[in-house]
Order: sequence, then C-alpha cells, then structure tokens
Amino acid sequence: MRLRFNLAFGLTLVLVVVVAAVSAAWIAPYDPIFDADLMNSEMPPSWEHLLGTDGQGRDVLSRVLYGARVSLTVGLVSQLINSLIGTALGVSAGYFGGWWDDLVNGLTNVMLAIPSLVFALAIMAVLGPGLPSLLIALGLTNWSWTCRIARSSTLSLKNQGFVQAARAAGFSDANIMRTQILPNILGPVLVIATLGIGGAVLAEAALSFLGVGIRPPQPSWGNMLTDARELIRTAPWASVFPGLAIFTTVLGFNLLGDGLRDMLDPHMRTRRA
Amino acid sequence: MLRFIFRRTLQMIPTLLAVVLIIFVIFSVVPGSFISSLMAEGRNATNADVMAHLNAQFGLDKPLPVRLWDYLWGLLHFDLGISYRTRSPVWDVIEPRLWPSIKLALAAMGFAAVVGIPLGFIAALKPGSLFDTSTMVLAISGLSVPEFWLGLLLMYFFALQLGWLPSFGYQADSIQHIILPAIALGVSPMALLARTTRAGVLDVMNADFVRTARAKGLTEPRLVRSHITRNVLVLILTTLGLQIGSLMGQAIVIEKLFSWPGIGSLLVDSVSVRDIPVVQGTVIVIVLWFLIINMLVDVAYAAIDPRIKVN
Amino acid sequence: MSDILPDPVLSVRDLRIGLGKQNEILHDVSFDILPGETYGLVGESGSGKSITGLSVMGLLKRPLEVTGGSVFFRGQDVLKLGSRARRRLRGDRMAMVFQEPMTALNPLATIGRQIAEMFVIHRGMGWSDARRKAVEALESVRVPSPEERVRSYPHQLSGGMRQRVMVAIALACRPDLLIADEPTTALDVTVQAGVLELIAELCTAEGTAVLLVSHDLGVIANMCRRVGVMDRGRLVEEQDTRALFENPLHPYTRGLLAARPRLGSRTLARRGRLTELDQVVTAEERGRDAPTLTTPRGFGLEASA
Amino acid sequence: MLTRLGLMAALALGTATAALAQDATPKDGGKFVFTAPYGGSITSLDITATPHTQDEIVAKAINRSLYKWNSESGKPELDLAESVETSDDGKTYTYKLREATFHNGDKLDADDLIWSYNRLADPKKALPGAEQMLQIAGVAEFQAGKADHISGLKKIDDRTVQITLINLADPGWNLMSNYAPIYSKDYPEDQLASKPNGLGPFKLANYVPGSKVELVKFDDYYEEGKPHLDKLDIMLMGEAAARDVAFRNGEIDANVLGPVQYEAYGQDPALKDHILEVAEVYTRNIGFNTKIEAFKDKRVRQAINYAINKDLIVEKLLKNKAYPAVSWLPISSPAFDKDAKPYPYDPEKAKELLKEAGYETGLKFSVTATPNESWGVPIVEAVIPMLAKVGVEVTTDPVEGSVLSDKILSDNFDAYIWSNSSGPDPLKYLTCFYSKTSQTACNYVKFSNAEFDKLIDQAGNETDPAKQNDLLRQANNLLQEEAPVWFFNYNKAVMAYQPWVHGLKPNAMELAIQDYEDIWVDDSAPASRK
Repeated sequence: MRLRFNLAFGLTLVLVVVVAAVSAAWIAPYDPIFDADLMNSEMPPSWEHLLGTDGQGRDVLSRVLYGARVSLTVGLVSQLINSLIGTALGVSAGYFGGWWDDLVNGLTNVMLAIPSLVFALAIMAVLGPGLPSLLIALGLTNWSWTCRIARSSTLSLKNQGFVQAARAAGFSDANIMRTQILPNILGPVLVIATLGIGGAVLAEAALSFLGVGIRPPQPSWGNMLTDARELIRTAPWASVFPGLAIFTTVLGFNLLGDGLRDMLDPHMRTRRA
Repeated sequence: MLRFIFRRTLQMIPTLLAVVLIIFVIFSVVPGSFISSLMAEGRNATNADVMAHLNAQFGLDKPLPVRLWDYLWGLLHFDLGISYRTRSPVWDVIEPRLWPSIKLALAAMGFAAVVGIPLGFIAALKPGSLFDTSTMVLAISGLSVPEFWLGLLLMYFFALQLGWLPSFGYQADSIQHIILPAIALGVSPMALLARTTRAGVLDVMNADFVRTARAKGLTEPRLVRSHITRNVLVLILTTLGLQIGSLMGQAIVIEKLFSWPGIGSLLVDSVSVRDIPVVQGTVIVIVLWFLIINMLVDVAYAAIDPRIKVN
Repeated sequence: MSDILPDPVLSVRDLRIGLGKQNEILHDVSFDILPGETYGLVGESGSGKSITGLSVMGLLKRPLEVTGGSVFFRGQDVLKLGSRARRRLRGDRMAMVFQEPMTALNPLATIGRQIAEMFVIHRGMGWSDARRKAVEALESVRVPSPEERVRSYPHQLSGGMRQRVMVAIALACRPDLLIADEPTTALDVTVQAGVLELIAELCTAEGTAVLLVSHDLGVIANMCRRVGVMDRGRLVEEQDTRALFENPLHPYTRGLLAARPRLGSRTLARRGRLTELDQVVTAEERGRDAPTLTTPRGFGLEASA
Repeated sequence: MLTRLGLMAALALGTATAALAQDATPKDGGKFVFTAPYGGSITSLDITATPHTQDEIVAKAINRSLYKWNSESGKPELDLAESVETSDDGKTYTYKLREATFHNGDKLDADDLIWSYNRLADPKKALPGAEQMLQIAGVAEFQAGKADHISGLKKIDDRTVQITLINLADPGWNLMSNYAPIYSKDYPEDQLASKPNGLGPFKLANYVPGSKVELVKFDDYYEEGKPHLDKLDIMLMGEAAARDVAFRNGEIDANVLGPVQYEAYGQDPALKDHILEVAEVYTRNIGFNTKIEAFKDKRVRQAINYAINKDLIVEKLLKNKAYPAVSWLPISSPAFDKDAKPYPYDPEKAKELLKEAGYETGLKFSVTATPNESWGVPIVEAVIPMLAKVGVEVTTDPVEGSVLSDKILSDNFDAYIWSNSSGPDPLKYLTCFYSKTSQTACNYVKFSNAEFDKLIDQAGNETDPAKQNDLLRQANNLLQEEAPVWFFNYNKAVMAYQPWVHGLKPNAMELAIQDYEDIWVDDSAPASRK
C-alpha cells in the first residue's frame, strides 16, 4: 500500500518537474534573464505574472521553470558522476581485493569523514561559482555510500556459483564484472542515486546560501531562494515558490527512492506480502 | 577495550593525514589569498610593502612542498600553526568555538532523538495507520526542506510573530538561545531517525524472538522494554552515530544564519578570507569529531551487542 | 464416545482463519487433544498447520485473523477471553516451541535471563530466585554445565542446544499443552532425535499434552498417538497414527504416504519438502468441501512409544 | 529634480537627513546592544592587526588615537592631545598630550605614542596600520631597514611629543585612523589580541568569538562625565535577515539596514521615526579594464553610462538607499560640483556612441562581482538586460571578496563592480586616477589622462583650500566626461535604532562607527537595558 503510494506519488512529482524542465522554453511566459522590468519588481501574483515578480522584476514562474533545468541537471549529473565513481571503485575493490581494496576503503573512509558540504565548499572555492563547478563539486563528494554498497554486494556475489562458473569458463575479469556483477548491484545503486538527487538539490541551495552556487543571472532555485530571503516579508512569493519547488522535487525523489528500495528489497517485499 | 580504542586511534592517523593532504592541495590552488582579502572591502588600500612582509611572515613565499612539510612537522607536535587573520595560534582561534559547536550538535541530536525515535517507534507499532503514514510523510518532508529556509521560517515565526524565543546568538548558559538553531539543524536527522527507527522496530517486531517472547506471555510494555528496545537501539545506533558525527560539518549553514559561534561558521569565514591554517584546523577538528564519535559508536555496539567482540 | 474419554485439554471447533474477512485460508478445522496425548498435525507447507498452532496460542499476526469457530482450552473458549487473560495463559498453561532455534531467542539477552523471565512473569519470583530456577530448567533439558550456560548468549550455543533452551523455556511453568511447530526441522539429523526424545520424555513425565506440527511423517509416526492430516486449509483426515499409516482414508493422505521416500533415503526426505504432491494426487481426488474423514480413537498407548 | 537638488544641498553640509532628537540631557547608566554587521566574527581585538571595519566597530570602544574624526564638522580633530603647535614650514607638529589612563592603570605618556607608531610602522610586524604612518618623516628609512626607529618622532618631555612630516598635508587625516591607536608600551604585546588595553571609554568584559563582545564602562576614561552607558554589547551578526528579526524583536538596539529593510522600516509607522541616514563617502562603480580593447574607447565607456538606468536600479533594487552617482567624488565632498548632472538614461545615445566606436554588436564582457546586494551580483543582474538592449552582452563572474581584490590587483578581469572610498579627503581619492598611481595602489582601471594628471599636480601644490577645491572640481568633472568607470551610486548608510537610544551620530565615514561615549539610553528603555 505504502509501497505503491510512495512510488506513484514520487514518480508523479518527479515527472512534473522533469516536464517543467524540459518544456521550460515553451511554457515559460517570459525570458528568465532578459525580461527584467525593474519598474514592475516585487509584484504580487497576477494574471500577467502568475507567481509574481522578483526583486529584479523578473517573472518568478519563468525562473522557477528554468530553474528546474538547473536543479535537475545538478541533481542528475552530479549523482550520475557519484554513481559511476562509487560503482567503479566499489566493484573493482570488491572484485580484486588486496591493496586496491585497502586503498579504496581508505579513500571511502576519508570521504565519509569530511562532510560533503565542507568538501563541496572547498572545491567551489577553487573552481569558482557556476554550473560546471557545481556538478564537479557535488559529483566528487558523495560517492562513498554507493562505493560501500557496491563493494559489499560484489564481495558476496563474487563467491556465488554463477560468478565462479563464469570465471571457470574463462571470462575476463572486466567481462565478469560487467555482465555478472554489475546487473546485480544496479538496483541498490539506483536507490542510493535517487535519494542522492534530492540531496544534491538541497546542497545546491545550501551552497547558494554560502555564496557559491550557480552563476547569476542564470536562475536556480537555490539562488532564487537566497536572493529573495530578505524579501520574505515584502515579497514572500519570490522565495516561497522556489522554496516549494525545491521541497516538491526533493520530496519526489525521496519518495521515489523509498519506493524503489521497497520494490527492490526482496526482504521488505516478502514482509509486506 | 582499551586496546581496541588504542588501535582505532592509530587507524585514524592515515585518514587524518589524507584529509590534511586533500585540504592542503585544494587550498594551495584556490584563487585569492589572505593578503587580497585584506582589501576585499575596497576601502583601505594596503601598502605593497606590508603585503610582502606579511607573505614572508606567514611563510607563503616558500615553495608548496616546504610549506606542506612544515605543516606536517607542526602537526606532529600538535601545532596547528598560526592563523593569518588573528596572528594567534590556530588552536586559540578554534578552542572557543569548540564547545558551542558541540553543544549545538548535541542539542540538535537530542531534539532529533527525543522526537524522531518515539515517532518512529509509535509509527511502527501500528504500521499502515494514519499516524504511521502521516509521520512518515512528515519525515520525508523534513528531509526535503532547505535548512536555511527552514531556519529563517522558524526565526520569523517563533521569534518575531510569537516572540517566544530569541532569534539569534549564543549565550553560554542559556537554553533559550539554542532551541531554534537546534531545531533547524535537527529536523533532518530527526526525520532520518524516525525512518530508521520505524524500519528497525518493524524488523524487530517481526523477528522470531519477539514471537517467542509473546508466546512466553510477556505484557506489551515488558516486551517493548526488555526485548525490543535494545534490539532496535542496535539497529539505529549506526544512524545515530553517523548523524552526530557529521552534524558539526552540517551545521555550517545554520551557524551562519543564527550567528552561532561554532566551528562551521569559523570555517566559512576562514575560507572566505583564505585563512588557510584555520581552515585546515577546523576541518581536522570536524573530521576528528566524526572519527571519535564513530569509535564511540563501535564501543557502544560492543557494550550492547554480545555478538560483537571488540578485540 | 466422549463420556468414556477424559475431557480434552484442547478442543478446536470449526476454526476458520482468514486474510482479513474475505480470504479464508483455514476452513472449519476441528480436533481434540486429550491430556497427556501427543497429537500430530501433518501436511505440506502452506496447508495451514502452523497457523492453526499459532491461533491456539493467540499469536496470529495481521492481516491473519480468526474469523470463526472456537478454541476450548480446558473447557474455556480462549477466543472469547480478553487479551489480558489470554496472555496469562500463554507460557504458563500453554507454551510453544518454534522451528528456527537460530532466531527464536533474543540475541542480546543471556539465556539464563530468557528462561528466568518465565518465572518472573508467571510465578512472580525475584530475578535471583528465577535465575536459580533457570539453572534447574537448563539442567532438566540436559544442557551440560548449566551454571555457566545461563550466562551465555544464544550465539554462543549450537542449534540443538538452543532448541533445548527453547524447550526449557516452554516447559518452565509446566504447561498443560505444548505446541511444537516443526521443532526439529532446522536441526541436524543427529540432534533431531535427541530433542524429540527430550520433548516426549518431559511431557510424558509431567502429563503435558503436545500438539506436534510437522511435515515429516517419520517424526509424526514416532511421536504421535493421533494424527490430523491437513491439506489446503482443511483437516482432511484424522485417525490414530497406526490406523492412518495402515489404512489412509483420504486420497491426499495416500498421496502423502506414497510420496514418502523409501527406506534408506531418509536424508533426502528431510531436505525435500512434500511440495510436488500434485503429481501423485490429482486435484480432483484431493477434493474441496468434503468433511474430515475420521475414525474413532483406539485404545492403548502403543502408538506413542 | 528640484527636490533632489535640495536634498543634495542639505547633504553637502555633511549632515544627515534624519534629525536626531537631542532634546534631553544625557542620562547615565544602562546598556546599549549594538551590532557589527559586516560578518559573523571579528578578526582580532588588536585593531592594529586588521584592516576590517567589522573590527573597527569594536576597537572604537576600546582605543583612542591622537586625532579623532568629528562627524559633525567633517574634519579630524585632536583627541589624545590637548593642543598642537605647527612649525613655520608647516611640517613639524608639537603635541601636548592629555592626561589619560589605560584600562590597566598605566598613564599615557610620550613614549607610548612613539612606541605605538614605531610598532605600527615596523616592517617585521607587517601591520595594516603602517599605511597611516607613511606621512611621518623617517618611516621610509625605518621600513627599508636603514634605521632602527622612526626619526620623525621626538619626545620633548613626558607629555610632549614632536612629529615631523614629509609633506604639508594635515596629519589628522592619517592619525585619526582607528587603525592607528595609541597603545601602552609597557603592556605585553601578545596580550593585545585577547585582552586589549586601550584608552577608550569601554573596557572588555567578555568576548565570545564569533558571537559577541561585551564591554563595560571604563571609570577612568579621560573625558569628564563620559561614557554614559554602563554596558555596551556588540553582537557580531552578518546575516541581514537575522538582524532584522532580532531588531524587531528588541534583541538589538541598533541595526544597520540593507535596502530591503530600509524600505520596509520606512513604511512601518512603529519604526520609521527612528532611522538615521547619512551619505557615506563610498562610490560604487563598475570599473572598465583598459586592457580590453573596447574600453580604451571613451565612447564605449560613455555609452555604458548612458545605457544603464541607474536611477531605476537605485530606486528598485537599492530602495533609494543610495544617491545616484554623478562622478567619482561623493555629494559631501568639498570638491563636489553641485551643478554637475549625472549621465542621463539614454539608450539611443548609447547605441549611437557604440555604433560610432564600431561596437554596434559583438561587445561582450564579464563583470567580476561579489554577492553584495548594493554593489555586487544583483546589480550586474539588473544591468545585464539593460545593456542587452543596446547590443552589449554581459556575464557575471561571481567571486568572494578576497578573490575580487586578488583579480583586480593582478589585472585578471574585464570589469569589476566594487565600492571604493572616495572621501572625505578629495585630493587623496582623486589621486587614485593619477596615471602614476599603480593598479595595486588604487588606480584599478589603469586610468591615464594627461589633462587629469595636470589638474591633480596643480591641486597638490595649491595651499589655498578654495583654489584647490576648484581644481579638484575640474578634475572630478573631467573624470565624469572620461568615464573610466560606470558611476553607479554613493552609499546612503542607514541605521535603525530603538526609541530609547540617544546620541547616535550620522558618521559619513562609516555609519557603524559610533562615538560610544556619547550614546545614552532614556527612561523608556526596557528593564533589560537598565
């Protein structure tokens, strides 16, 4: 019951955001950067500006829509990088063992010990604000869980019959990892990545607050929220809507991740049945 | 037990060393310098001679490997170096921030545990009920709100609209001042704990030994007290530890928002003026905190769970 | 007939269990267990024998629930009792031993405490007295050096030892009825016999009735005086053990007996569950709503030896 | 337009728009909770070690310098000296020091002053305050290592000291600096950062790094009857939104306002009567790096000045918490030309100029900017669509403050937006555009114009203040014409204060720097402030 609800509701929210992001160029009533009319700044929601205008006189709706692109890009790409790094390191460490395993393990411990926000902040300080920096900063700092799961799953898979059989049949290590092990750990990795996307969207907001986020005037929910935080009394719509957008998106990905986990975890499934 | 702690302490050294190296490398290529930050306000042009002297004084004119070596050599002697900004030992800068930071982390965690664990517990006792569903939706929502936004809303609502609590600041002996930042910081671990507890309780409730306990004719309170609680605790201890351990680093945003004089706000300030020795020092403290908490969690595990041997 | 027999300890009448109200999975099951008698319930996995045992104990878990019928324990319908009264019976007057000794004990408590708990709850003893009784209980189930063992944790014991501990817990308060749900299925063959002997011996000594749930006809044959055969939530046949083996009345029982591995391949029998009966008995033969085929109790106790 | 001119006239007198009710006689006692708004911490309690305004806010309570800035008269005046005599050549000043006591009980004497100035100038110590010593004779030799002390400082007797200068400028401008205070020579130097010892009206009671500084009245302060307050708390609060809540909640007694709050407070009947405003001496500008080919062309620089509707930006984004800039010198400057008009908003003219210069299309540059709301990224964001309309493509290069100055000093930028000092001393700040002034000093855009140089040279040699001002006015107008920067605005600093607070001054140098000894609270203050 809860399983279906989470999955369905989460998926719906995510789809809404994806559609908004993809079709922003068509459905946004204004240009998010150049249609700035300072004369009409901080206007409350109206038919002309459904969600009002921000301090710069830009249409909040259009910026929220375009901001979805940035937030989704940040979430998806950074998590993709994290998943790739985590899976590659985890699987190879679990498979080969030895000094490589020790090294990866050590690295994972280091990554776990440095809070990812601190790490991302440091990387952003080096690279300067902007989307590419953000993707790198968030993509390099959050792979330790994926790595751990991939490693432990590989360790248990390694000794199972079908992997042993593949090895006996003379498959190469790379081949075995790709065809035998990878498909079996995709599920948990996907779950972590889905939950991580929400985390990345929140991290973008936090980094924006700390002054290192997307390069303005490009709209991102994080910098919209940060910019409008002082307008909370006079023009609440300028921060409420990007705040809601973040909330909805993160909620969507969290529910989706939860739902996926319940679906993929046979232990949980049998218990529910 | 002591041998275990000693061994674990030794194991921290390579991790710490790697952290030091990473931070050192990152901040050796970071644009901007402490010297340039002196002029950031655009008001007082600083004399070029003064800058050159400053550079020499901080040893910034030496090549990178030498600086790294000097730093590591100092670390070996428990010397974190001299803060560029305050020109006093880094430890003297960090030390007064330590207790407020720990206090905030513990208060946030206290809030998270006191609210999150019972919520998860009650939700799990009636899975699928309205309470369960709403608690879990609330928990996931708690994980989905940007922290500073939540902090700001709390500030406006409880400090300004209701006037119940002070909105900012730190008072050594005041509980009032810690409430809002602790809640803002504690919401996400609270949500995590509620979820983990619920999952843990469900796991334990479905365990065979609980059926055994019921077959023994135990009353529900006794069942919860003497069979479920400890087993659930084992399951949520990891989450609890990881959360406490990482809270000091996560507190950056909240500390800045609430003008809380902790390690996190010191870190951000030091990054922005490129006071690299203090950045190094604060990161080391944050990482040490994480490692020590994790070690304590492992010790606690060994104390609670007879299946785990420390040696 | 009942006037010449003693009053049953347990009398299950038209018991129905459903997944919620709609999906009935146990249909009108009725049987009696006499004092001191060992009654076997046999059937495939999923035939409903375990939930029958659990429902007698009152341990059915949602969404399973009793939808009809009654369970008379010492003349009293326990289904009509309040949860408090029901709980008081549990462990004290009726006890249960489960299949999985590896997980049935609390991993974080010493076994001494887990046994002693019985005396604390049901006898109102202090912990120190209860602990002394726990040592005696351990001794009675022939666990070596019980004074030391009470301080052990479950993971420090072998499977057979743990099951002995379970028996000690179950029999601690000298119950009138012991429900043993596949008590030896998860154990090595070598220790199975020992545990079964222990149950038989202790129950005989105390006059405890036993409801033995098993899929293993060998175990049933050795332990039980009377047997009920369950198939798809129905009690299809009930006879004295010897009569059942000699003259099975229901086609399903015949199939069950036929599927029994021949002598000499006993290890296989333990492993392979009786899940492929469809090949032996046709669905038609197994029938749907037929009443339980039964013969009256015979006299003499030779079957239980 | 008329009203603005009237406003400017009033401001030219160096006074604030909001009159403070100084009706009653000051009342002694009570507590004032102030805020240091430029960050969540201070660098050091030793003000000589830092160049930050945030630290100055605290230091102003603890320390005293030889001169002090009189914000009412707009001039430096003697503080630690009772009197001064100037030699005939105008380069030697003889000061008679006051009787004053340090917080630790030491008495101020000539040696303290000489020791303090030597320390500030000491190259080995590399103190930012060295900047203020450069005018004293012998400092150059001392810094170069050719002398072991400053030769231009001479003790006459315990209370008399003689200072020799290298030029004719009034030493008060340098020696009034709060970054160049007088310390006690007998006090251990390593204690200065944690247990400061000054001559100021308040002494340190408690310092919570990253949170607040608590100060108490210093009973032996040299001014009779001052300070009025018993206690002074300075909260370190960088987050404007948090300050706003705290002020409305009555947790702090004065709040330096940003644009958003300025507008909101002005509309709030409960708050609008207790707002202090002042035109500060900072000019916000976008500097054009002349290493970019297009910026070498005056027409391009002018076009940008025409193309941006700065009045609108000032009104909408800064909520009128600024004065649209005319040229470099601020309204309160004695060399400010009251008849000069700022560049009007004229996109057609801008297009024309760009076309003439050959940049009808294709001009593209990035503006390096900090997140500052009044002179940072948000302003650039507003500029972007305006310049897009005349065919100029602008992008942002968002950076932290330390990176901004680093990029500018290392000539690594197209354009920057910054807020720079432009007063009170007009000659000093116009010299920033002198061709021989280096980029690392303050000629950030590498401006070079022979005519301008000539005017500055003449002004530097002119001893008649009126004539000097006239020359500087011409230079300032020439600067407007040449447009080396986009002249954005002069800051209007605004502070809101609780109704029971009195004695705050409209300090044009920096509103957050207050003469704490003059502040007092009246009977309407809540119990927590008594």
